[in-house]
Amino acid sequence: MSNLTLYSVSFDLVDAVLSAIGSVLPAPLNAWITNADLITGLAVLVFAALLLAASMLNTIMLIWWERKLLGRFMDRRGAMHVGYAGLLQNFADGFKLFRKTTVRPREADPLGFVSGPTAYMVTSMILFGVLPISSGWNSGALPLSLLLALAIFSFAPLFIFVSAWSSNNKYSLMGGMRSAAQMIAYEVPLLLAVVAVVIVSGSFDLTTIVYEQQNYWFWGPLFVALLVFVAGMLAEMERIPFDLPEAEAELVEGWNTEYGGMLFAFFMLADYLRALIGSILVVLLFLGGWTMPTWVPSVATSFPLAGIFWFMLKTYLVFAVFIWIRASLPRVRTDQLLRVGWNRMIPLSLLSVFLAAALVTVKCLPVFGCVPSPGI
Amino acid sequence: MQPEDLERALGPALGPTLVGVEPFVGFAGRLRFRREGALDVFRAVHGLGFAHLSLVGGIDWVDHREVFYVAWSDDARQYVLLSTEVPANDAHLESATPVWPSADWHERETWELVDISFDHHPDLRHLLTPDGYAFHPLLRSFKLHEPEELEVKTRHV
Amino acid sequence: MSEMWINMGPQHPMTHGLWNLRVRIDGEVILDVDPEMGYLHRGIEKISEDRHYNEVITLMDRTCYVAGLSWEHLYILASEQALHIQPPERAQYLRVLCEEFQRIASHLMWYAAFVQDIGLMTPFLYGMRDRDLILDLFQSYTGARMTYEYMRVGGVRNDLPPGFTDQARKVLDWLGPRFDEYDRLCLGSDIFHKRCDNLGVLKANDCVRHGVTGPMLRSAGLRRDLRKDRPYAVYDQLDFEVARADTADVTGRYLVRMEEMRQSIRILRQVLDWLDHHPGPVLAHELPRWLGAPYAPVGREGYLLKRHYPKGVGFSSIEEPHGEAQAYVVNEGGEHPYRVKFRSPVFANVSAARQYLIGYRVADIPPIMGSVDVCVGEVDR
Amino acid sequence: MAGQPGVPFLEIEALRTREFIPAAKEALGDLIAEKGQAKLIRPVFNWAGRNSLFPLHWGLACCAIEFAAAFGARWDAERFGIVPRSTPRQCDLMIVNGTVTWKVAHKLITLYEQMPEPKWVIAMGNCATGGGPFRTAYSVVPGVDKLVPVDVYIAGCPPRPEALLDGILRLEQLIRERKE
Repeated sequence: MSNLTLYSVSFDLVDAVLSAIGSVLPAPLNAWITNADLITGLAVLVFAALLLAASMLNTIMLIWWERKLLGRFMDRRGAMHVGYAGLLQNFADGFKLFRKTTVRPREADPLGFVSGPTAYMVTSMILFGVLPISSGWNSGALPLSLLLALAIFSFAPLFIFVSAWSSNNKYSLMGGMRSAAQMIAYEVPLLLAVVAVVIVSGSFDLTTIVYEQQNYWFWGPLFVALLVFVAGMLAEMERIPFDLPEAEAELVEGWNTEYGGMLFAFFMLADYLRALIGSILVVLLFLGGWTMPTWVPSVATSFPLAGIFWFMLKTYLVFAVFIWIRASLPRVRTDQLLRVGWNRMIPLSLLSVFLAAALVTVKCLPVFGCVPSPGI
Repeated sequence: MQPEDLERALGPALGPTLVGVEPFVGFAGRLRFRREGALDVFRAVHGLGFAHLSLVGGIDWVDHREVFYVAWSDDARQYVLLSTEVPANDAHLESATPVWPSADWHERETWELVDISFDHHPDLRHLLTPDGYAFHPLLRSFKLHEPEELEVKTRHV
Repeated sequence: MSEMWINMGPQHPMTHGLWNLRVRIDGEVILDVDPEMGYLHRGIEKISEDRHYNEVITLMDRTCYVAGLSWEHLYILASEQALHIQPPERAQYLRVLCEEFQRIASHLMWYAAFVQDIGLMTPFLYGMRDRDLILDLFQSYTGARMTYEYMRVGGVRNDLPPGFTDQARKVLDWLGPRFDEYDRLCLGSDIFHKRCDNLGVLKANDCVRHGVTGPMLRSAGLRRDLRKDRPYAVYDQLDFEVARADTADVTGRYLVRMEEMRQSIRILRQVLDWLDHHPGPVLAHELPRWLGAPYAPVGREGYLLKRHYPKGVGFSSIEEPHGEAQAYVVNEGGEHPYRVKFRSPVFANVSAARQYLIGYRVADIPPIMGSVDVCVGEVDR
Repeated sequence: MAGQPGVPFLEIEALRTREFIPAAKEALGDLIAEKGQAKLIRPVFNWAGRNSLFPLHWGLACCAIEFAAAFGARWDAERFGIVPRSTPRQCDLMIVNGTVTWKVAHKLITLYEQMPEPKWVIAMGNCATGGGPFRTAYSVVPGVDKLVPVDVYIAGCPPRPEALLDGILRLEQLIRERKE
């Protein structure tokens, strides 16, 4: 059963349902309803719905994971009274925010105020169609899926700035300014770190990149690139130590000061969607995706949906590292952040590109035994 | 430093401005002066090493008001208490801010609470009470609400 | 972005209380600041004039709500001088015990709030957790977590419960290593140094000019501590060092407060040893019944008669956790103090805000104001 | 067809005008109110609302310290889903934790008005309830209920963190029993 794919699952589901309906209908209707085109069309819709539901569920679980783990780091327990171990807490928060009045300040720009958060969340959700979760569990083979993912990922500062600007609040404005500056500054090292991965794997396709890691994961040979990527990702995700756009201490809530109700829920959700995407990208690019090393006994990798299991486990562990960082590091200042971004991160990422090129040239990985570099 | 030392050091320079120096427990002395030469007194006391002004306060003695200053000297490890009297109907005094910048907020507070005005203060605004607050609560004539009276007043608000 | 004014407060996560910092900024750089106080002005000095000497103690706890016992001590020292009363020695040791525990508790509260200001959230929980241990001790002999009403004119209300000193030693044993842990969490982090070094610099000279006291002054290199310079209670019989740093910046203030907590532990061990071996009365014998009542009387009926004490003026000055606090109590012979005037250290420290804020960035305001340790209750009174 | 009576819920003509959205809202609202809300939707939202109370993160006076202690490691109010938010736009609950002075009164009212509905107020401690020991003072509002409607009063000076948590749980009880 390991050749299950998301599309096959949704196709089978639609097929089964439509056949069941068709079997009780008269012949001409039966033929129409079990038409292959109709099934394909509906399967695509179900596929999208499943993807959306899974990504939302994972995002909400990620918030729960953060609250519980952060609580443990702080010597307390986190949410625990709503649902088992607080599992339903975030659903309660979501429903409540859904019901709250959305207040739009009189001086705020109506178009930007509403469209900013919406676009922010929509662009974050689109990414889930691009990222492969396991072999076959994505929307199909996109030869440039990595580029597409990063391109969509870097839309965010625009929408944050739009919503910050249209809130007509000084704190929001400063938060938006900081956010734009920060994300643009860290976009460059992030992409350069990805270039290192691309050089070694020889592909822009995330699925190919994962399969290139079957012999050795990239975190070892491309350690510098991993560091740069994680730091850049932290800045893109606006998490501590780089959460200055929403620095609570000085900018109240940063660019979402004026947002409440559903629009605030959009922001919150999109933040964690991006956190989830960031963790997924780290897993895909550096930690072997859904593949496991060969020394892992095959019983652990051959059960149904093993790929997804290991993939999600890795993702949550990567996010646990982000939470750990959040629990133990203070926040840096804007100018320091930008200085580090331009002065340290870019040279480091260039170094990582250089190292990757050297690795490919000598076709040899000294640390991990001389495994021939694939794909070259 | 003893009260006699203070008197010896300050007396000739200040002349009639200095009313007298009395002993005060734990202090170098309690120095009374006339308000006309206040700034000279501040300069002279500051010159003796009392560089750190801790406290400015006012007391309403109904017929007159008293302003007192507490300053600390790091060399003598001692406080000195300065006090002067201003008449109630003409309560103003030279500000100590040119000598001790730390007097700024203390004088603002004294002005709004005890109604003693400080001449040449750089920024005499309300500090603790709201802007435009017309009363001076620490005057003896200002009565607090009685609890019973408050009950009646607020019951129907 | 052109210049603009922003209001940080009265409801702002930076303020830790109810005040407003008006800031004029150009981009992220601070051009001018104007602290606006008074949002918590409760007229404590005026209410005190309407209250009995022992009833004022109730207000003292609420004047500075993170260092209630220190303020009680301050007021008690001044009123005892005004009323010419001498407390027994054991009461004085108990007061020192209170004050030093209160210093640790207050500094822990500061630590919790300050490190949260620079974005590190975990220490908030650690600080509150360890502070609760001290509050438990307070609760065991005063009955309250925050508002104690423990000291009395002429002594303290009651003696320690049995087994208190052992429990207190256990808490001190726990706290000592925790401070090292805090240091590792903060000083071990490069980002902490990046954020706090050379920030909010206020040199010793400016500190003195603007009346700044306490850890801010000591971080500028001056070894000034009223417990040493002008010993009150029994501090002259105790052995401790004055914490000091030379950097005059936020890191310096952090170091000074951490060292002060360690010195407080040292003092507390001596005090606990003394208390173990010197039982005795905790309230002066020669008090009249109305002042010596062990519990604060309820209602005003008991005080209808005028009592007459010889007139006097009392002044006290103690090293409160935030700095140098002073009280000036005028006794005109009535049952109420004629005038009570307090000097709050934070009042002066905040009034110098222009000196240590201008020229830094907006993001620096929370760490700098956090290192000042603003307690609005005692500023506004 | 246009304007013909008998089309359910909506006049077709309205589709072409700007009245479409309000009309659709009203129709959908009626539909939900008739069928679903009483049985399904309202209990869900009620459950969500009472289990996720975000209080405003501010400190007035002494009680603010106990308010902070309630979020400390020992009491950990986050167990009940209570997370303080710094901006009133994201809050459901204003905990008035301390003495309210006349100087801050209008700011308190502004903050209350900035909070989106539905919102609740807890008067924490004696000062917020009735002025406390400062009741007679010239600058103190004798009870915050003179300014904003209060749902739960918590006695104590200051109330212990347990009392605060109890007050919030009582508020949850109130929300549960609320009839609209």
